[in-house]
Amino acid sequence: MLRRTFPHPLLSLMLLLVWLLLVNDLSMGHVVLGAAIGIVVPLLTARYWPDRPRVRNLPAIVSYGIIVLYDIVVANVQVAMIVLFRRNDRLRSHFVEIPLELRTPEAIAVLAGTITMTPGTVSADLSSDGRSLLVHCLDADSPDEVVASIKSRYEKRLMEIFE
Amino acid sequence: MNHWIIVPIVLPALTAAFLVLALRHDLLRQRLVSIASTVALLAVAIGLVVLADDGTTRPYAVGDWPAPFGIILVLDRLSAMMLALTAALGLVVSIYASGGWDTRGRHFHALFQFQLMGIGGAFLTGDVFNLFVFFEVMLIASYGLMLHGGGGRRLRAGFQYVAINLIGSTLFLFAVGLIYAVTGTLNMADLAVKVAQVGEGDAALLSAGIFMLLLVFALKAALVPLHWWLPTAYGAASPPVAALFAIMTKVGAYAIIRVHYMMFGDAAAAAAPWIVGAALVSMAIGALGALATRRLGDLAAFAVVWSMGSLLVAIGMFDPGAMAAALYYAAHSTVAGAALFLIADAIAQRRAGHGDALVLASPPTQSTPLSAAFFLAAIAMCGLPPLSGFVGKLLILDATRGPLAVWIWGFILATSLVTIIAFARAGSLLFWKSEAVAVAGAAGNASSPTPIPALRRTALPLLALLLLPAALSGFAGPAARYFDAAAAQIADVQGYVDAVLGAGDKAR
Amino acid sequence: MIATACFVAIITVSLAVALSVYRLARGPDLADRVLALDTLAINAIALIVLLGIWYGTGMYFEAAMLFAMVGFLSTVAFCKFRLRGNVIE
Amino acid sequence: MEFLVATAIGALTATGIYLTLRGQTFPVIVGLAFLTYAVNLFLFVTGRLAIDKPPIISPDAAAYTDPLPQALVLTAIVISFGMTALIVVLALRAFLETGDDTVAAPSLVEAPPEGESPGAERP
Amino acid sequence: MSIALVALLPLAGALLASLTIRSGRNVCAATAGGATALALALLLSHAPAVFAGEVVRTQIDWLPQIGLSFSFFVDGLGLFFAGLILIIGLLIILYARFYLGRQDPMGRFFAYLLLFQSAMVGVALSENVLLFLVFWELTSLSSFLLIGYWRHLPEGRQGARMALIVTGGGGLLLIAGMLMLGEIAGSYQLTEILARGEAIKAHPLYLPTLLLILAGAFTKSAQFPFHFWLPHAMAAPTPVSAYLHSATMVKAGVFLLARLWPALAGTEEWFLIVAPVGLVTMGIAAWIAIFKDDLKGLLAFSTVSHLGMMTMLLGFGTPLAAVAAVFHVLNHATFKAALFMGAGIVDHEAGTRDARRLGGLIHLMPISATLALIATASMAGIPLFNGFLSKEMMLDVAVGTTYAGLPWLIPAAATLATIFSVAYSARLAFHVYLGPARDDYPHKPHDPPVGMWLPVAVLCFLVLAIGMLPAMVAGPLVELTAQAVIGPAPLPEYKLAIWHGLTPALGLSALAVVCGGLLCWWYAPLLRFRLSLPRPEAKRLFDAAVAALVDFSRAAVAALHTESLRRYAGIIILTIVAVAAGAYLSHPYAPGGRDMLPVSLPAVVVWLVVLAACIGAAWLHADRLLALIVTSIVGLVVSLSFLQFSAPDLALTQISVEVVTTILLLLAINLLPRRSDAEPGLLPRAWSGAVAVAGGIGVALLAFAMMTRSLPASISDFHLAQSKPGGGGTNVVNVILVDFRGFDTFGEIIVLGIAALAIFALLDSALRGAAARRLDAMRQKVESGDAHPLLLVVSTRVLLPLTITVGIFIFLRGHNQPGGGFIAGLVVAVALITQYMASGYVWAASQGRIDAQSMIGGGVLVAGLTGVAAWAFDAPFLTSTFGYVTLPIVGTFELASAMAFDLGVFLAVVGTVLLALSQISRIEARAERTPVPEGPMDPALKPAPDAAPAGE
Amino acid sequence: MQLAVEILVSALILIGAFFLLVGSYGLAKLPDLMRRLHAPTKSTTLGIGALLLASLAYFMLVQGTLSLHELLITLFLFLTAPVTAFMLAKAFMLRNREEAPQRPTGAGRNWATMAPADPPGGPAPGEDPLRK
Ligand code: NA
Ligand code: NA
Repeated sequence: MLRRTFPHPLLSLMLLLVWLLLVNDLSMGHVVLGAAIGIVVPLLTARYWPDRPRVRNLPAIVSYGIIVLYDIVVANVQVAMIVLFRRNDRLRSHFVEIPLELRTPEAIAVLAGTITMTPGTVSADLSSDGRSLLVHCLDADSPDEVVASIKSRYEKRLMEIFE
Repeated sequence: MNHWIIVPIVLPALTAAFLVLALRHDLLRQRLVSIASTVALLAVAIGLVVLADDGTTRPYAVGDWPAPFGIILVLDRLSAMMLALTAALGLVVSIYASGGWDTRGRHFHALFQFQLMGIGGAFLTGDVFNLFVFFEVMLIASYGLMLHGGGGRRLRAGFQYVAINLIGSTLFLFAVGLIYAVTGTLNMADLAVKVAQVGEGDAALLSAGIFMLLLVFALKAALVPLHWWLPTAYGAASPPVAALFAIMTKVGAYAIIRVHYMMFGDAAAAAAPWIVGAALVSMAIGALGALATRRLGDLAAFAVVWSMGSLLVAIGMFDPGAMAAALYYAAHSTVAGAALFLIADAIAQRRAGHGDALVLASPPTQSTPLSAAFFLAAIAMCGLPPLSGFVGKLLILDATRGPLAVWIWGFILATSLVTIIAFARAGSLLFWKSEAVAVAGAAGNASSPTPIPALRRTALPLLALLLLPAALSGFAGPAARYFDAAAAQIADVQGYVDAVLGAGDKAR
Repeated sequence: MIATACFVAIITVSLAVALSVYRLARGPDLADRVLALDTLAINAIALIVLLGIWYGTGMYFEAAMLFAMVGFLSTVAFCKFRLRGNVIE
Repeated sequence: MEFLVATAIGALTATGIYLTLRGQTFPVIVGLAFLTYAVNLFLFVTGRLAIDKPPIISPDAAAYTDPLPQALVLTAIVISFGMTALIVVLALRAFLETGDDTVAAPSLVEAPPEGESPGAERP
Repeated sequence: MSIALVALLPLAGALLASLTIRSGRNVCAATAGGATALALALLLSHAPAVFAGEVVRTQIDWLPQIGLSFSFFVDGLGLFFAGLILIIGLLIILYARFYLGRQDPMGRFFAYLLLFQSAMVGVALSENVLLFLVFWELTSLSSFLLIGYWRHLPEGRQGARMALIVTGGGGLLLIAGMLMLGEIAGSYQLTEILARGEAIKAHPLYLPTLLLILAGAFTKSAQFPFHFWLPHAMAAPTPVSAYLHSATMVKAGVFLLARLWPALAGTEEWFLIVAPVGLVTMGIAAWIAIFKDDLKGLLAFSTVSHLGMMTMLLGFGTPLAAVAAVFHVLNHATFKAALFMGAGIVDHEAGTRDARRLGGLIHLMPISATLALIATASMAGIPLFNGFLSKEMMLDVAVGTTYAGLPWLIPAAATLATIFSVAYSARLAFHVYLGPARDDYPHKPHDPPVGMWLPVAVLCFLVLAIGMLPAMVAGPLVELTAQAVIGPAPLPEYKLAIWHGLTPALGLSALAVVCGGLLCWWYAPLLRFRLSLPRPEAKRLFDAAVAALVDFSRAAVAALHTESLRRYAGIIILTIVAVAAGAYLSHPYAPGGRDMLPVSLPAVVVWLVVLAACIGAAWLHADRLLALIVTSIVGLVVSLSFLQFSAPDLALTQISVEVVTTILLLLAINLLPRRSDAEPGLLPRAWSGAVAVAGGIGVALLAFAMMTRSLPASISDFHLAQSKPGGGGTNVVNVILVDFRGFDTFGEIIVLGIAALAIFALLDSALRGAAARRLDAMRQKVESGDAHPLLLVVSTRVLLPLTITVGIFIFLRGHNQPGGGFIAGLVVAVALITQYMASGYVWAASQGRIDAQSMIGGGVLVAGLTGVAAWAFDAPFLTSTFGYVTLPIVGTFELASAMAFDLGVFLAVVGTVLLALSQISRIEARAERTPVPEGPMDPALKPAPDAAPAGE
Repeated sequence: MQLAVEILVSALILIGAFFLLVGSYGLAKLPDLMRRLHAPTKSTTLGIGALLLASLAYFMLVQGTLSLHELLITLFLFLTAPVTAFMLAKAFMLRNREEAPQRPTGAGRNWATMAPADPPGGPAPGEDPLRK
């Protein structure tokens, strides 16, 4: 019963939060309304998101988030430097292939997103069997280092969260 | 407030919505509901005519917001009469289309009801922008209906029809914008007041707006040189739809009366000779086109251009006497035009392999009743006695005064002759020559009998459409009394303004 | 001080707009143009946020949100079109 | 500022007209879209230009811009959206039916081609 | 009333006859005859009164506003004409019963004939000239039907058409003439018009009025130069020819001249126009008649000639001539109807009407031939037959008439015409009935059944009776009629008698008989002479004129209606620009005094972007995708401008509409050609460019002029003031949309709904017929196999609940802050469309099962019923109400009926967008040839069998 | 305090504007699409993020009104920016195969974008297949 009412408690919580952010108002009325939305909307949309993964490891999520945020800021500064001060013909850009151990689509998506938002890398494609991720590096000396850092820094943590 | 006033808008709208919501898989019930609703609409419209005939101008404040701040509907003799005409035509066409045309595409009846709603709204509203909205409702429904049944010719013609009307809609907004920018109001009665008070320096802008708006209406009324779309669209539309469209051109004419003749008055008076001039050319082009075309449907379409020319001549005189004639002619030409389209369809369906093409062919089956119907419709359209076209022509000729009279008479009579020639040629090709071919060819080849659609299913609406011109002619006296009264009410702009703006006193 | 910062920022973002338009005009690939369009949408969001701060109003927030949504969707639609032809298949 | 807005509206109108006068469906549709932008802006500025005076009643607001043209434009945007959607589909449909993307229609005075019987449809 | 019945009874008979034909031919003919006889009896019942000098009248209002009424009157002329019509009609009905063959539809024939009879009687008895016009045109119409009765004869159709065009055209001119006459006289009542003759003749508009009326009369009575139609009308069955083209219809023109004689005749203009027209017609037609081999052709031209004579007599304008005219009308009716019927008998019996193949019929069908010879003698003007008497009177009058200062002109010409008249009569007698018997007839002729010759005999009896005892038989009638024609003036001295003494007229008459006989004697050399003369064939001229008119109309329409949208739109836009400029420039203008806003850098940048987009679109529009991108930019910029200029609601709407439009156009481009063809030539481009620039400059000027002047007092002040207290919302734009002008919004969502329904209907039919074949043959050039990119799928799944939450937010706050049902609807629709885009239509539709059509219908219904609900409180449609509700924990919140309305808007919008987009996608699926993966992320990304299932 | 707040807000505004400019500059400057992708997807996100933080700070600290909804836009952008880049990269690689990478190692399959070849024959959409 409870499970059917809250197909995804985390999503419900997120929607409540989103609602409160939207209305900019922490009054009781809006909390109630937000909670209602948090219940109803996931119910309405559940069919569009079958096989929702269950994520349980909250601390892992938080630490992952902090790492990524930090990386994003650093990445932006790095990219800004490259854009502003590096001549185009000095850029050592290339594609690298990252073999994936993750299997959950959501997890792969998070990894790909993280890669795009972090230093000098953009996720460009997946292999059609979903076992490899194609990543473009703006400026990297060694492709292998990039692969290794991605796998250790992000994929390992995501494995903990999702699988 | 008399809530019946808004029923001609709300009833078809809700009917259409209901058809879409609940009955879209059940054509039989769709027909029943659609026809029943249209019968009710006709009853209400007739009731409104009776109501309006006491001479009172009745405003209806939608949302209970006082004029000029909210949207006001206005029932007077003019709008009541146009509503009744719409409902009558609508009923005939919906019955006719239920004979089989409605199976040729989806949502015919819903689109049809929405179309009635749009037309009704255009006739009732007393607000310029709301008029735009109802024009759009009417137009988009007409696009759907015009394309009903598909086919290459119809689709290509449809694109032109839609594109040209979109230009017209754009122009409408430019014009309304200019007028609002100078007067600060959208309510027609309020406009009548404000336009007279507009400052000297604003006159150029206002007048540009007024004349642009006139062109919008003239486009709808198919006034030359804005008429191009009509033969293309009406000729290509499925016949019942073309028949319904006979009222749509009248919306343009109505709007010129309501907005330009009534509300803008002196500010629009300069347009009068131009309207008359353009209308005369319309008559010439309509008549020549009728003679030139090679399909009965196209002939009917050009005949509509011609009749719109006659109508706009009368309107363009901007004179109460001529206005009464114009109203009569509007009623007449709507019915006659619609009858022609339906008969063209009835003939086309019974000429195997030739449709309504004006070529030598074997005769339509059931040619006797068909030829009689065609003859009557043609008489009505050409303005020959004893049907309403003759009375309408007499009224217009009688009302013509002033320096342009010679031209007007000359054009009306000369183009009448050309349309007579056109219809005589068409009729003799369809019914006489064709029988000759049949007689000659009967011996040689025993043609395989094609299944003949029963005329019975469509006889009732056809008969009704042919009886209407007869009735309009036979009861010309009472009808003209109504139209005279309507024209007098139209001329009494102050009465309209008082009735509408006076309603604002009891602001909540 | 905030007003000055806003003013400077608005001019900066205007420059960014101009640069994006340059890329949009140059192309060469469709993807370049779409990327430029997406960037333009982001620049527009920036302008909206700056206007909000400038006038001290929260009225423009939803517009910024919708711009973000629209920029995303348009980009995806164009890419999907290039990839598959049919956008909704 | 008024000059910029007026000329921009004029440029949109001119582009719209120019494209509407092309010979194939798609440019005509784009042209009509440009005309729509132009007229919506035109209608909007009938309330004159005002900055930071949105017509949302609040105690701190000193003045409001004219809300009525905004409401009218909103209606106009929605309506023209419906119209655009329809004409696009119509262009598509006509192309699918006839294999031709031009905007010309068949002649009204030439004799109907043999075998084609335009009015001979049967319900 | 009973007079009206005289005209209406035949009409009733027409209806009855077409019904009773089922009971047999005799019943049908009896019905027709009965109706006619009844009408005749009714008419004659008024005869005593009329002879006593009364005028019997009746009047029923029809259209009093312009003076059109059902008013009939019987005076001498009316009685005479109506009687003539009905009596001959009766005879014709009898004759036709036997004349028509088994295969001829008799019901239709009698219906047409009685319709015509009714119209004719109406012409004779109308007192109101407008009513007269009604009947006048009806005679043209019914004769059109009668002439074309034999539908298989091409001559019948052509003759009918020609008759209709000529007489109908004349009728149109007559309408003008009668209206002017009524205008001059101040009444449309004949009695009043006739009483004001002097005033009419003195009026400056007399001459145009006269010309118009004469045009009507001359066309109807086939007067030169309109004489050509009558012979071609002879394709009609003989009873028709006899009735219409001898006795009645063609005399309507003469009747009209007689009827209006007091009002119009007697002036110099009248004499100078009418008399020579009659005279020329009389001569030319008689000359042509001599050479007609077809009996009916001969009789037809003879009729034209005699009509010319009557016209001439009336044209003299003297009372005596009018008496002669009246008398001749009577005489001509008797002998000519007899002759027509006789010709019909010949045709019927001998199988031909060709004089060259006939001769000596007196030996084979003695009764018929004798009767025909009697009538022929009358036509030739032989004494003892009635034709002689009126011809004598005519010649007598002619001798006394001077034209153009030449006293001999008219007598000489009239005599010449009389000579011709004798000649063709002699030819008819000697070449057809007399002479040796022949045996080469197509059929062996016999005298017909009595029913066919009896009517002829009756007429011949009249011919003889009048011819011998004119004063006794015809005297009173002629006197009565002539008096009615000339009006209040006293009748002149005249005597109806065979012998008037040795007058010049008698000499001329004798001369005519002798010369005419000689001409007939010398027929062969005369024919050679005739063939050597140029013979302008009037029919060919007429046909050429009609053909030229048709060609002209086709050329004109082909030149104007090119069916080119470019031209149509160009002309329309040019007209708009010209009219707006004209209106603007012809009125005073003062520059506005409103302070302008300062220019800012972002504004300039944005402005430049717009200009660049415009130039880009015009320049590069051939690449449709590029054109679409440029359009999107403009949409973005327009939306930003709305935001900048204090219109957040507009910005939200514009931007959300923009994205849906973009997706829609992308869907369309995929099936349409990717590029537009090259434009043909520089000139068309330059031309449209010029139109565009003119339009653009005009709009810019208007916009600038508008923005730089101060706002007038606007009704929106009320909206601002009442928004919160009256509408319960602080977002004035939204309150306007859902409340003050909620009716606009009601219409607006209906527009959307209709658009979706129309799109659905259009595309639904694309799955059949030519479109479906084209779709099937189309191959999607799919290049990438990744239909549902994983990243996209996952992100849209997360975004969906978020976006819907945003949609709810926008919906709920709309009344007070930017937002509302419309924008919320678009946001939610877009969120759903995103699912379709990412995960595929099939999969997403199967997950959602949203019934878009029901949403549209439901939305409109909800909005409409919200409006209707107000009726329960006796408030007008869409009257809104709102209140504040306080609940524990939740607190106080506002509930407004406008929200229910907005919900309707929301539903309609979502339904519309989903229906439109999904329908196109459905069509595209048809064009798809490579298999599309059903749903997202399959097959590879579905958890492999060895992997643990995700989630649970 | 007031000054600090103002400095904070101003700094965030300027940082945001700076990154936005860098993003667009990179878009204009970098030589090919794959490299151009890096600049706007990252910089603009951070740029907008900074601006939104500025807005948040401004309304909370200067105006004294609660305004957290800026976070939503940031959230939205973070959710969508990688997808945008991903889709653009795919669209680009499809048409520029010479610049695209070799097939993935180890697997029997190609990159998803490249997976199937064109279907055999047939005209492209937009051409009229029935008119030959
Ligand atoms: Na748009
Ligand atoms: Na709205």
